[in-house]
Amino acid sequence: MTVEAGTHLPGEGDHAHDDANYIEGAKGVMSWLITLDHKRIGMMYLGAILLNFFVGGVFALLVRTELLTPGETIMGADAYNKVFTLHGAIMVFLFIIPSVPAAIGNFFLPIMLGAKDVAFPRLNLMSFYVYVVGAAFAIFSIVDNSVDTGWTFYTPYSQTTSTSVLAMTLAVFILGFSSILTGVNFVATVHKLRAPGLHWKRLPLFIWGIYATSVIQVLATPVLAITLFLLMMEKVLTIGIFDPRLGGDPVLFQHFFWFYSHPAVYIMILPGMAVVNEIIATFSRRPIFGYMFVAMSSIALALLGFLVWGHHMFVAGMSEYATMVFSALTFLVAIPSGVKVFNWVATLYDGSVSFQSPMLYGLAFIVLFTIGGLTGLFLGTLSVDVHLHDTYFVVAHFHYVMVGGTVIGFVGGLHYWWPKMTGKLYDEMLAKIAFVFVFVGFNMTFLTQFVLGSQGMPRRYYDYLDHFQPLHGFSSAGSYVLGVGFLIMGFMFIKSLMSGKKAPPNPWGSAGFEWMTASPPLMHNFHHTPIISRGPYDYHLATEEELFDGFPEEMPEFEHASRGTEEHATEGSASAETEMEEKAEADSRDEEE
Amino acid sequence: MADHSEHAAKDGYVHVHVHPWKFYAGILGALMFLTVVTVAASYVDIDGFLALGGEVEGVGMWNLIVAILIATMKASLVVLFFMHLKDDSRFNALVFVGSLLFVGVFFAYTMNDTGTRGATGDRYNGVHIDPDTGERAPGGIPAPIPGQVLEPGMAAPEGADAHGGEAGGEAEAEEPGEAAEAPVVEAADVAPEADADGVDEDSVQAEVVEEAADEPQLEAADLPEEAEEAREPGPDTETPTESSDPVE
Amino acid sequence: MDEQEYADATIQLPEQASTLAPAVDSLYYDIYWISVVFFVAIVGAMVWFAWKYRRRKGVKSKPPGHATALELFWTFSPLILLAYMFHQGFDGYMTMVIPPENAITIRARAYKWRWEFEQPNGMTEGRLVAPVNQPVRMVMASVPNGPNPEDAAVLHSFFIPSFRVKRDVVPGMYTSLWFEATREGTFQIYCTEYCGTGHSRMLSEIEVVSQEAYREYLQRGPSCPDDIEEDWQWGQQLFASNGCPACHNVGEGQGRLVGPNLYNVAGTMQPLEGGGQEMANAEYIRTSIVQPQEHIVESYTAAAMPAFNLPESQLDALVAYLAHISSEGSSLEVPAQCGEAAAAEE
Amino acid sequence: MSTATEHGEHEHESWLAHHFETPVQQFESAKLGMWLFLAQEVLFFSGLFVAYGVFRSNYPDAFEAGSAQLDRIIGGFNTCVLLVSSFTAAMAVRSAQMGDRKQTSMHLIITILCAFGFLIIKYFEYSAKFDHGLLPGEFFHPHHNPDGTLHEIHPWIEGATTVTAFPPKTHVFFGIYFVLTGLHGVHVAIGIGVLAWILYRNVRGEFTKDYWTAVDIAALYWHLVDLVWIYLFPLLYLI
Repeated sequence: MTVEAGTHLPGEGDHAHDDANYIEGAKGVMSWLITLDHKRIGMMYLGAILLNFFVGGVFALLVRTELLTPGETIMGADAYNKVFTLHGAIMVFLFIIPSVPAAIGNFFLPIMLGAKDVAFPRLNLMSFYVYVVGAAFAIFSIVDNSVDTGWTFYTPYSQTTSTSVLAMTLAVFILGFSSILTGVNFVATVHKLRAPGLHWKRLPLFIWGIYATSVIQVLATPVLAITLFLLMMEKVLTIGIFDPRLGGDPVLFQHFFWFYSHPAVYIMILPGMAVVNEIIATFSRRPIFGYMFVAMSSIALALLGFLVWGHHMFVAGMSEYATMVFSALTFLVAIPSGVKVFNWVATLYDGSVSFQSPMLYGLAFIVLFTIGGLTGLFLGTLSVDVHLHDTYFVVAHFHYVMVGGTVIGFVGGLHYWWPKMTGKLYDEMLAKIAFVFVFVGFNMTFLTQFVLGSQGMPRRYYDYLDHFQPLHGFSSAGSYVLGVGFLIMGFMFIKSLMSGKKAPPNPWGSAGFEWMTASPPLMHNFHHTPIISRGPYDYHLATEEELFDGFPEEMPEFEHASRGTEEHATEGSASAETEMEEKAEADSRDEEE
Repeated sequence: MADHSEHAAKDGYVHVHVHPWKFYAGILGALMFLTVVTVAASYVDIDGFLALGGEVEGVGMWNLIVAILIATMKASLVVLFFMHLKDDSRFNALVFVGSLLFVGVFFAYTMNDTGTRGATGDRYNGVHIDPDTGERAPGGIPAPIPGQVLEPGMAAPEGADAHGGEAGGEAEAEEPGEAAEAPVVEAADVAPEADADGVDEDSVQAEVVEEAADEPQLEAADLPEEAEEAREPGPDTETPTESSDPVE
Repeated sequence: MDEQEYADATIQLPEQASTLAPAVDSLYYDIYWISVVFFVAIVGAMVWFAWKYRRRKGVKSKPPGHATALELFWTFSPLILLAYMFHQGFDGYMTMVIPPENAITIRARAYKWRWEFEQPNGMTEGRLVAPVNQPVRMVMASVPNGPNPEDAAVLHSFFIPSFRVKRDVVPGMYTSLWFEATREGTFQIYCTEYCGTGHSRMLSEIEVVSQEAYREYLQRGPSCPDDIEEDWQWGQQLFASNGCPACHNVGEGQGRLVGPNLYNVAGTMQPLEGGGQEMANAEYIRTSIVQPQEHIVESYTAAAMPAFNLPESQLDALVAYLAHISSEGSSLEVPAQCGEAAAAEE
Repeated sequence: MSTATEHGEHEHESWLAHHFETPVQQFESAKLGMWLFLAQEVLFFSGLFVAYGVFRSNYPDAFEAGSAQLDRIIGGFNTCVLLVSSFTAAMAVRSAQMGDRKQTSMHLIITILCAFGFLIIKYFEYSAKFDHGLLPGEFFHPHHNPDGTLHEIHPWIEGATTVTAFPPKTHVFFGIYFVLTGLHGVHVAIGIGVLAWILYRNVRGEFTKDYWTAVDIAALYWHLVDLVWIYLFPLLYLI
C-alpha cells in the first residue's frame, strides 16, 4: 500500500474546468428525472429519504405527545394506533433501509471504487422509481384509511382490521424490490468495477459495509416480498397459510416476517457502521485498527443475521428447541459487533483526533451503539427476555440501535460528505449545537424507556397506568429536544445550500478516494480511471497534496488544523522520501493483481 | 477486477467454449427420461415394496425422497449445463449455491419450530388440541396434527367438533341467540356440499378418530402425569365450553 | 400496585412476587453489571484516547500497527461471558416452561379486549384469583368475539411483571405458562401483544390470596370483597377488571371509544339501531352485558362486543355502578351485594 | 491488471456502456448481476416451499388428497414442454455465441411457443379445478358425482373411486397450489415478454459474435423458471 508517483487522481488541482461537475453538467428538471448518473440518483434518493424522515419524525413527535399523559392527550386510541404504525413503517421501509445504501451509498460507492458509475445504471434509476411507486402506494394507504397493524403486519390482526392494510403491504412489497435491485447493483459493482489496484484488502470499510448490506438485501428482501405477497393472497384468496380460521399458523407468519426483518436490522445498522468507519479514520488520521477484522465482522454480521430471527419470537408460542437454538445463535452476534466497537476505540489510540461535527456523530455512534448492543444481551437471554419482551425495554433497545446507530451514522455521513455532495460548506457552529440537542434529546427520550420497560410498561400502549407518568413525561420532553436538534440541523443544511461557501475538494484532509475528485464530483467522477496504489486510510502514504487541499476558513477547527498543516508540510518532505523507496514495492504488488 | 475468470482474454473480449448441439440434446434426453422415471415412480408404492414401516397409507417417505432426488438431479443438469454454471466463475456458483443454503436455513429452522411444538416443556404449550379434554383451541379450525402429543380422551370431542367447528364459536354460543351463527368458516372446510353433507362428515370423522387412535403416544411417557391431580382444588371438571355444545 | 410498598422492588425491576422472579432478577443484574463494566471500559477508553490524542500542532498520527493477538483475544474471550448468559437464561427459561407436577390449572381466555379466567371448578371471572405458594399453570387461548371476520381472534400476550412471566396467546393454539406466587397481594396483568383499539386497556389484576381464602373463594363464588361497602364501588372494580374501559368511557364529555360512553346511560332512553328506543333499566343493562347483540344503540355496529358470562351478583354490582354514574340512576333497583345492606338481605 | 489503460481496437463498440472498460467486464458484471437476481428469485420462491413443507407435515392427508386431484400425466407433459423450451433457450445462446442470427431467432421462437403452450395447458388445468370447485380457502367447494363420490381424475388408482370426502384442510393444499403455480405462471408470462424483446433485438441485429450477453441473461432467467417447475411438479403432482 504505497503511493505510486504517476498516480492519476483527477479533480485535484486545477483540471476542474476541463469537465463540468455533475450538478452543472446538464440542466433542467428532465435531466435529473431520467439521469443514469449514480450521483444524481443518489441525490434524488437523498431528497426523498429526508422528506420521509421528516414525515416519520412528525409521527414520532405525535406519538410522544400523546404519551405525555395517561388517557387521551391529543388523539384517540385508533388514531394513536395508526400514528405509531405509520411512524414505524415510514421510518423502517421508507427511510432507514434506503437511507445510507441508496442515498449515500449510491453517491459514493462508485467514486470510492474509482468507477464511472454503478454496474447497472438503468437498474439504478429503475430502483429509484420503484421506490417512488412504493412510496406512492404508502401515501395512498395513509390517505385511504391508514394502517393500524404496527409495521410488523402480524396476522391475524392484519387480516381482521378494516384499515388499508392491502395498499400498505403492496407498498412495502414494491419497496422491497427497490431494495433488492440496489443490492444486486452494488454487489456486482463492487465485484467487477473496482479501479485497477483496488484489491479487496484496500477496499474502504464503507464499501465493505455496503457490500455486506447488499448481500443481505439480495438474500433476505425477497422473503419479505413473498411474505407480504402471501399476506395479500391470504386476504384476497384466503389461502389458509397464516389465518388460523382456515388452518393457518399465525406464528408461521412471524417466522416468515422475521426471516427478512431480522436481517433487515443489519441492512439498517451495517451501513451506519460503514459510515462510522470512514469518519473515525478521517478524523483520527489513522487507518481503522484491525482492518480485516472489521471488514470480516461486517460479513459475519450479515451472515449471522440470518440465523437469529427467532429471538423476536421467544414468547410467541415457539417450541423450546427453536428458542434454544435461536438464543444461542443470538449471542454470537455480539462477537462481530464487539469487534467493531473495540477496533474503533483502538483506532483513536495514537491518532490525531479532531472533533469536527462528523466526528462528534462518529463518537456518539460508538456510545449509543454500545448501549444498544449491550441491552441486546438482556433480550437475547431467554429468561430475562420473557420479562422484557414487548415492553418499552425493547423499544428503547432498538431505538438505540436504529436511531443511535443508523440515524446517527447517516447524519454523521451526511455532515461528512455534504461538502463533497453539494460542493458547499456548512456552519460548523450550528452543526455542533444541533449535535448537542440531538445527543441529549435522544438519551433523554430513550434511556428513560429502558426503565419504563423493565418496570413492565408494555409497548404500543396508547394509555398507561398513572405511576408511569413521570418517566413518560420525561421521555416526551426528550423527544422535543431531539426534534429541535433535527430542526436546527435541517436549517443548517438549508442555509448551507442557500449561502454556503464553496467547498474545497478535501475539506477534512481525508486520505479516502472519494476526496481525490472535485467537490462536487465531475460528471464521470474522474478524468481517467484512477490507479489505486495505496489504501484509503494510509495517511502515512498519502501525499500532503492529497490530504490538505485547502481548509475552509469559517470552521474554527480547520484554522487550527490548517496551521498544523504548515508544519506538516515541512515534515512532509521527509516522509516523501520513504514513500519513494516504497514505490518499487507498490509496483510489484500491483503485478499480483 | 481481481476476480476475472477464464472469460478474460488479452483483447478484453468474451471468448467461450461452444458446446456441440448434441451435447444439449443429450441433456434434454436425460431430463425427459428422468421426468418419465419420476412420474412412473409416483405410481409405485416404494415403501410398501421395500416393506419399510409396514403398510403405508398414501405417499410414503421413500416416494418423497425419490421424487425430490430425481428433481434435484434434473435441476443439477439444468443448472450445470443449460445455465453453464459448470464453466462459469466460481463466485457465480457461490451466489447460487449460497442462496440454496439460505433456503435450507429458512426451511430447517422454521420446521424446527413447527415440528416440535408441544414436544418439550409444557404439553399444553403450542398445541392445537387440549391434551386433557381434546378440545380444540379456539380461534382456528380444529385439526388433528400428526406428531403432536395426543391423549386417549380426545377422540370423542374431536368427532363432536367436526360438526360444531370452531371452538371459539362455541364459547360464544352459550348465548342462546347466537348458536346459529357461531360456526364461522368451516363451511368451506369440512362440509363440501349441502346434499352430501352427512356422508362426508361421517367419513371424515371416522378417519380422524382412527388416526387419533393410531397415533403413537409420542411424548406422553416423558411428560409428568398430571392430568388428574392438576385439577385438584375444584372437584368439578366440567368447563362451560364442554358442558354446552349447542350445535350438537 | 404501588411498587413502593415492596422492599425488593428496585428502580429497574418491580417487586419479586413469584418463585421465578429472583432467578430472573439475579441474571438481569448479572448482565447489567457486565454491561456497565463493558460500557465504562469502552466509552472510558474512547474518551481518554480521543482526548489524549486530540489533534495538536505538529503531532502526526502514527502509522498503522497491528496486533493480531489482541484482535483474537477480544474476538473470542467474550464467548465465555456469552456462554454463561445463554446457559443461565436457557436454564431459567426451561424452569419457566415446565410446570411442577402439583400445579393447578387455571384457564385464561383472551378476547378483544378483555381477559377471562376460568378457575379449576369452572367458575369464570374477569379477575384472576390465585392461591399463594401454590404452582399455577395458566392455559391460554384467544377467542373470537363473534362470527364476523372483523371479530376474529387475534394475538394477545399475558404478562405479569411482578411474576416475570409472559406468553403470547395465539388463536388456534394453546399456550401455557406457570407461576408460584410468593406473597399475597394484587398485581397487574397486561396484554403485551398489540391487538387493536383496546390494547392498552386490556388490563386485569391477579389477586393472590392465602390457600384457605382461595378454597373459600372457589366454594363461595365471586362475591363482594369484604373491604367494599357500596355496591357501585365493587361494580367500579369489576368494570376495570373485566376490561370494560377498553371500549367504554365513563367520564362526562370523554366521548365514545369502540362502544358508547356509559356516563348518564342508566335510567335514560336509548335510541336503538334500526329505529325505536328503549329505557336503560336494570334488565336492559344486564342483557347488554350478557347478550350484547340484543340492544344495539344507534350508530354502533353489531358484534363488536363479546358476550360477558358474569355471575348474577357481579351483574348487579355493575348495574349499580352504572346507576351511580348516571343522574337518572336512582330509578334503578338492584339487590344489594356489598356491606351491611347485603348482610341484611340475607 | 492493466485493463484500465489498455484499449483494444474495438474500443468504440456501440454496445459497450461508457462505464465499462472492456467487453469482458461488462459481460461478467451482467452475468454476476443476473446470478444475484436468480438468487433473489430462489429466496422469493423459498417462502412458498417452506409453507408447503410446514403444511404438508401438518396436514399430510389433505396434501395427498389434494395432490391426487392433479393430473400427473398432463403435469408431466407440461414439464416436458418446459424442458424443451429450456433446451431451445440454451440452443439460442449457443447460436448467438456462434453469431448465427437466424438460428438464434428460430430457437427463441420455439422457446416462446413452448412457453405459450405451457400456459395454455395450465389454463386447462386451472379451469378444470375451477369447474370442480377445488379452490383455495373459503372458495373451496368440491363438486360431487351423483353417487356422492367426488370427482376423481385417476380412477385406475386403487381405492380412488371410493373417496367421498376430502380430509379437512384440503383447501390449504389448493391455496398453496394456486399461489405456487400462479406465481410460476406469472414468471412464465414475464419470461415470454423478455424472450420476445430479445427476439426483437436479435432480429434488429443487435447481437453479434462479440456481444450476446442479453441472450445469455434472458436464457438464465428462463432456465430458472424451468428449475422452479422441476421442483413444483413432483411436490404438487406426484407426492
